[in-house]
Amino acid sequence: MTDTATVDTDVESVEEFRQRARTWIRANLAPADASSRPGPRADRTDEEELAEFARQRGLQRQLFDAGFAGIVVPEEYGGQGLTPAHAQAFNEEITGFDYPSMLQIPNFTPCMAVILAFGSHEQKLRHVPPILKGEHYWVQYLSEPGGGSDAAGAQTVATRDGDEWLLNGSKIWSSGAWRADYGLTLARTNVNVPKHRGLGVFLVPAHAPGIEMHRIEMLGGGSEFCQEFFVDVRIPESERLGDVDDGWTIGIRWLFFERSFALSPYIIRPGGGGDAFAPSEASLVRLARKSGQIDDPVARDQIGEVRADSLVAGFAQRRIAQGMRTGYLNDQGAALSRLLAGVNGTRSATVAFELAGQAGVAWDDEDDDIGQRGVSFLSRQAGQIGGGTTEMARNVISERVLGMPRERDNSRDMPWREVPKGPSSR
Amino acid sequence: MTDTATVDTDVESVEEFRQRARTWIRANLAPADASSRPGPRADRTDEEELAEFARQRGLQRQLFDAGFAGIVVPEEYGGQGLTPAHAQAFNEEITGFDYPSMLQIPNFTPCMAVILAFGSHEQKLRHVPPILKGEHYWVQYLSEPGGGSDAAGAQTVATRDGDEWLLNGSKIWSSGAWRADYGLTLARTNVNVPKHRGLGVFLVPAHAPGIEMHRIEMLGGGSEFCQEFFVDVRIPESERLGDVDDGWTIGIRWLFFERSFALSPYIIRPGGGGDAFAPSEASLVRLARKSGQIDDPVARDQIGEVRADSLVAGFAQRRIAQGMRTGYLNDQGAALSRLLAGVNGTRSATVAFELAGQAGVAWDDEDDDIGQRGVSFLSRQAGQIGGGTTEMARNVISERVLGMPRERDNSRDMPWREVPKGPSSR
Amino acid sequence: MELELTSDQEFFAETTRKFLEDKTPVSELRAKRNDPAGFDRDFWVQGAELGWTSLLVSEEDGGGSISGRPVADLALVGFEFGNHAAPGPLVPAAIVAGALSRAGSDEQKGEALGALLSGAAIGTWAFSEPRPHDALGDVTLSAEVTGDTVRLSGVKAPVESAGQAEYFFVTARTGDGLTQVLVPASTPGVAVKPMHSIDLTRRFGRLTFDGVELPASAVVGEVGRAGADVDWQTQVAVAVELSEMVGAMDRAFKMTLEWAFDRYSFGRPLASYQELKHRFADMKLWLEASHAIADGATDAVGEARPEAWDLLSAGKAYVGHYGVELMHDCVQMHGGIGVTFEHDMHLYLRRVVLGSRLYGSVAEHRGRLTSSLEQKEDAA
Amino acid sequence: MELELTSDQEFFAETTRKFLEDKTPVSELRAKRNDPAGFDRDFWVQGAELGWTSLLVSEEDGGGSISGRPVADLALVGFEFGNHAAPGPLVPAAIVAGALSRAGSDEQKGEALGALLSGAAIGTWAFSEPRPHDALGDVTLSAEVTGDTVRLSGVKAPVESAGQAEYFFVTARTGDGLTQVLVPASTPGVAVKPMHSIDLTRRFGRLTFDGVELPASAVVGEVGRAGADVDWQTQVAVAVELSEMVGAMDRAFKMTLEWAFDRYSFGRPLASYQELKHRFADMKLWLEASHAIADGATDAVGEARPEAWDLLSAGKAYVGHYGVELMHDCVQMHGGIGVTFEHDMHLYLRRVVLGSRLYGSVAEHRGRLTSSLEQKEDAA
Repeated sequence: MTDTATVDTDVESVEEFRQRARTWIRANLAPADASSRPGPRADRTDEEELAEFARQRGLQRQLFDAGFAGIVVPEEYGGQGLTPAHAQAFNEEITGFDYPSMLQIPNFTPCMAVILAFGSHEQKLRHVPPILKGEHYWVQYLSEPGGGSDAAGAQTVATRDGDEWLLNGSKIWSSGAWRADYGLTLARTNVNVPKHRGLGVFLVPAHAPGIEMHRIEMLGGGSEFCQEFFVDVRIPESERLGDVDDGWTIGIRWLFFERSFALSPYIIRPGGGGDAFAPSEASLVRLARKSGQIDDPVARDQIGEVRADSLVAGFAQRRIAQGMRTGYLNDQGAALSRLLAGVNGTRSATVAFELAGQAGVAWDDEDDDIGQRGVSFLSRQAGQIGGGTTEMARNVISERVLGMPRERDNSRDMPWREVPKGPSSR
Repeated sequence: MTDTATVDTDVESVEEFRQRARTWIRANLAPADASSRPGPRADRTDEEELAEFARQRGLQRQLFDAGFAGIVVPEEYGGQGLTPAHAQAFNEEITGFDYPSMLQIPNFTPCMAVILAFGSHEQKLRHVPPILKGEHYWVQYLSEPGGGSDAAGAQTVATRDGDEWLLNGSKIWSSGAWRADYGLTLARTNVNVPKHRGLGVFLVPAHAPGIEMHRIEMLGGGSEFCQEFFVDVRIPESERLGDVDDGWTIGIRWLFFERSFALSPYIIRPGGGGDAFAPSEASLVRLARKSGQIDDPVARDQIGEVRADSLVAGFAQRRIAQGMRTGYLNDQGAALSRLLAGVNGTRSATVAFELAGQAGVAWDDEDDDIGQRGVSFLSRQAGQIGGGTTEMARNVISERVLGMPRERDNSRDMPWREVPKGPSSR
Repeated sequence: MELELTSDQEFFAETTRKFLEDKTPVSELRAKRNDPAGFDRDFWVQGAELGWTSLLVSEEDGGGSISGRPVADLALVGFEFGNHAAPGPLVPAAIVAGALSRAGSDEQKGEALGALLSGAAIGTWAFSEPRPHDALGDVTLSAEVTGDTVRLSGVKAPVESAGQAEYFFVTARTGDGLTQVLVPASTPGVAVKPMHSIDLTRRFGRLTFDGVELPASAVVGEVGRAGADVDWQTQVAVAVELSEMVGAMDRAFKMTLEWAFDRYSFGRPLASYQELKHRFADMKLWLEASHAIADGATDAVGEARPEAWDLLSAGKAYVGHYGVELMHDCVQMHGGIGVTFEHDMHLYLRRVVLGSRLYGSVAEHRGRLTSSLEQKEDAA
Repeated sequence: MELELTSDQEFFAETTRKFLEDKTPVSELRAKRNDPAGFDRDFWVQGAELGWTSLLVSEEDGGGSISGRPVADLALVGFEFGNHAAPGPLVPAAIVAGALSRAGSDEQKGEALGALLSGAAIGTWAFSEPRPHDALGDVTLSAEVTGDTVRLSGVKAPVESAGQAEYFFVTARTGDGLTQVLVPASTPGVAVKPMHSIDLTRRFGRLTFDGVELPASAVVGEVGRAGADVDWQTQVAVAVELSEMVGAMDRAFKMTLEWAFDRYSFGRPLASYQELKHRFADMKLWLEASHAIADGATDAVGEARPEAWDLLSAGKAYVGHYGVELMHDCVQMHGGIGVTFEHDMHLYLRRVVLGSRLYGSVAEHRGRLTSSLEQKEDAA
């Protein structure tokens, strides 16, 4: 682990910290449920989901009280003021144990990461500690209906009204917003300048007056994603980040945090691997055994392929992080991390469906675990769409990492209100 | 076969013709050598290659004398004046028999096809009959070093000098030019207008004075492709096709003929299938048996995949041809045919290499047939490059068939001499 | 779908198309998402009047095709079913009627066939069995004939519209041969259990036959000699299933193509991005090739040509792979809304994914093609 | 290659890089295309002086690593070999020397090891066998020990630089165990036959042992107990082969990236076409991931960690597939010249394709990973 090379010697050493973490984890945390997968679960009712969410808030509070919350967050904001190497050690130690998986993304990153990067001292004092204590859960009010990959094209408008802003418009794909406390919100503060020069980022109570929320049913089941309609939502100027109209400076970083979630030192990531979307390979073996395909060499070949991809991904994610640290890659290298997670997730979902056999399309109750592989397969692309599409990641890699010519952006240099937003006539 | 629906009733019916062809073929042609593959062979010496080529010229003469050469070519130019349905019937009847495979492409199409489409009556009388008799073999002097996919960007210049033109420049990828009689040549007749408006097509003796020829060694072995250097090559005006400076009108059609070779009624295509690049699937079974992999289900899965692709390709090629005939597709639909042949060829070469096992990379004399699969695998992309890249085919399909916006062509509207041909500075 | 249809076929396809647009618009399919049948009985009766169940039935028996090519005509309906994600057991119902017409006794034709043709009764084909016998054509449910009684023991699953059918046409094993039996759903000892499915509109069930006894007159054709009939039924099922998949692919591709022109990103339509353009080019090729092999295989089945199975397997192997890839790429092109229940794309996605597993997986059909090649090689 | 090397490693790699650029430029590789050895002996001697053969050898035995991580140091040389498509039996020669240092008798060390370290003699590893025994680790060549004689019977192929080696380090079977024997090439009964290969610079041969008899003192380590040594040798071979492949991929990617900026089509650089840009993005990911797993697996081997084999198999499965795809995409990006002998791309393509088949195919290593998962699952 070359990471240890970067330890700041003024603070508790990584090894001391690792020992302290190991001792505490084994004394206080239950072993992880082998069958459980990180994040929300489509097969839970809202009540079960909320109960589990509350339990995990408590778990986060335990971590906070024990001095393991916000490992790389400055102490003045409730964190531990340690290094990414410490966070990595913690990830390794907590592997196999219960942790607040539902509180990680987008709460700690991109949301808390953005606040820490661009918030004023007061804003950070106000918002970061409650996040680390599990009291406030943040989601992103970023994407918009019809917005696609062009985040800077946001059509939600913020109009200045004295010390306040009035927000009007609509946001979508806010994952978990229905159970959230705050929404990090990108809105247009000036429609008379090119799109990149008239944006602002606001700290918005998730259910502020004027926000109407609609939950989106996904084809794989579940309705974790939400759409919000803003009608004259009042936000004080003190809850806006950065300089007026300069929100895109924040937006660029925000999208970077989103792409590089798999590398973020702010989240707990057992094992430190990066392919959060992939079902564990061990579960593929169990699946193939139940579906009776484990002895079919074609099935074995596919399981081995997914296993190889997953082992490679762990080292690749570490190399990408190291490369960005050492300057071998610039910050945009994070797009490599996002692309890797996306393609691996799709491939493993496809293999899982292959292994499911006929029970993957029509099944009895006792085969429900197999049938769910068919259901998941229907939304196998989700991991290449959510968190920025893999198409955008490939643009970023070729243009920002390899330095190839940028794609033409017809909306770049004209006042936002004049940008073509659809076919003039067909 | 809905093709028969299109028969012109004034001429010999397809069935009568089929009977006549069957009788003659069985009486006069030897069965095809099962192991032989169409086209030139890297494993033959030039002497063997020339001997086989001479034999096939004789075979073509036999077809001519028997009234089976140029089935859809007008009788006044030595052809039979029949329909594509007759040609298709002949393809079906000759399946499994010896035929002049080395004389088909690019001789009958694109070369003869272009002359028939754009030649004057005199030019057709002069050049078509010798082609049908096997006396003249034509190749394309079309691509240029550094020219890539932009055929209209030709840099070979033709300068008018009285009743003659002086050609200077270089051509490349002329397959079989070393044993050819004529080269169909695209050259720039005017450098002061945009590239599409200053071209000409010339009928050039393959080894005319001033042409120096260099044979290109391919990585898979063999040196069938040539490069020609033109120095003051004199061609009479009477050997130029079409109107002055209007060569691109011909060029567009020429490229169409090149892309649609698999659908051309001018060539003999046993069985009528389209994936000329693919090794036959039966040979894959023989290969897997010898390499000891025939009982490996992974190998069987791959053989089945190639077999499916090949069977599908036969029907797909027929549908594409039918679609172009019925107006379901425009002429540019031929790019679908080219794309299909390219991707199938690459996949089957890859599977062949998989089946070869360790002997595919290092082998004894007795395994030479297996080792050659490794050698062919090295140039597996050839089928996606030669005859127009699959990238160009995808551009054509999306832009000309699906009507999507064209790619930006920076060279389109400026005088050809001002077109950027490389990085100004790096 | 074939490029050159007879005017009768054009009219026939058009009629079913209009009927489905009218009776099962997307709103109706969504409304019926939790309906046990997935469709109303009168929908089925009217469909039967359009000829859905009678195409494979001889004219003497009250059926008849449109073009004299019954399988091709049925494939036209299959295409429209896929194109509209329509509910109802089209394939098994048409096959059961056709099988009765081919091999049924006058008694059976009198009793059941008339009801099936009018849609008054639904007949479905109990053919597939659960693992470990889920390979295409693997039949273990036993039919023992003693005196004038036939006794059925075993399990069939998945069986389409099992919960709605009045008749189960059961393919069973008698020693080394196959026997087919027409079983009224009300027969004692037949247990029907609904199954879950990824499809939104079609329904499947599991049938358990616990020593079910019927009069020998329930046997269709000869005991132990139904092999050829079963092979024909399976060929027709695969052929029509292929057209259903192609119909769903065709719809998804058109929706996505339109989306690419209408949807602007960075002030440009998606259709102007080269990487997306090239994926559309691949999808267009996959779609046309899928049309081609579905029609080619259907022809071969209709004309009982020896290469029919090779072509059917090639179709299932190709469409089962590229069809599913095409659908997922259509989803990807739509971005987030493509993976929502609110967008219609999944109705067609479900149909294609389901079709890729019914009547033999991609891997099974690839394996069959290789075995067939080996036989050719040995024969040569 | 690792991102953070010690200055000693930097210097070491740099030295070998400069040496290869100087001694085996592309022109030299082409000139030696039909040379039976593919390299001059003094090239090898000077390489040995740079440490190529001594990295895995203990200091007492006259060897030594650069960084205290011998396998990682050898992988650095492997990377440069791939990056320059260099000739010579780097992997087997280094392994034979290392194996002698690990298990050899003083006599063997005195006699042979010195010559191998100086490059005066070449030792190669006779491990792989021809089909049907071509699975990784399948050893059938027999070593019978009677009294003070050991008798070898069997075939080894492919053996790298078999025609140039003075010593064959033969891995053989004795009953249930493995035995390794150091065989002078001059030993009567050893037949060497050159093989064809897709590589332009490396050479392979087939060795036949027809009841070859040697003194028992030729056995390295204990009779029938070489299993652990063979496992270590194989791990090192796979690890260094991975770095060779990555070195060749790295070179091809850089060549192609430069080409994309320099080559204009329709008045624009290839690098401005989105579809090509996205393929470059995929290639960049494959390349970085291949670097990462090659280095990760090398670490695990060097530290003899239990997961070493899983990581080696993951590397061979991943790089064996994506590395080959990357090379072919580099060819495609070059167009026609990419498939000519005159262009240099194929030198690196050959190296990667060869590497994808040596020491276990993609399919073999995927199978190993699945078996390993099953064991973990059963243990859990």
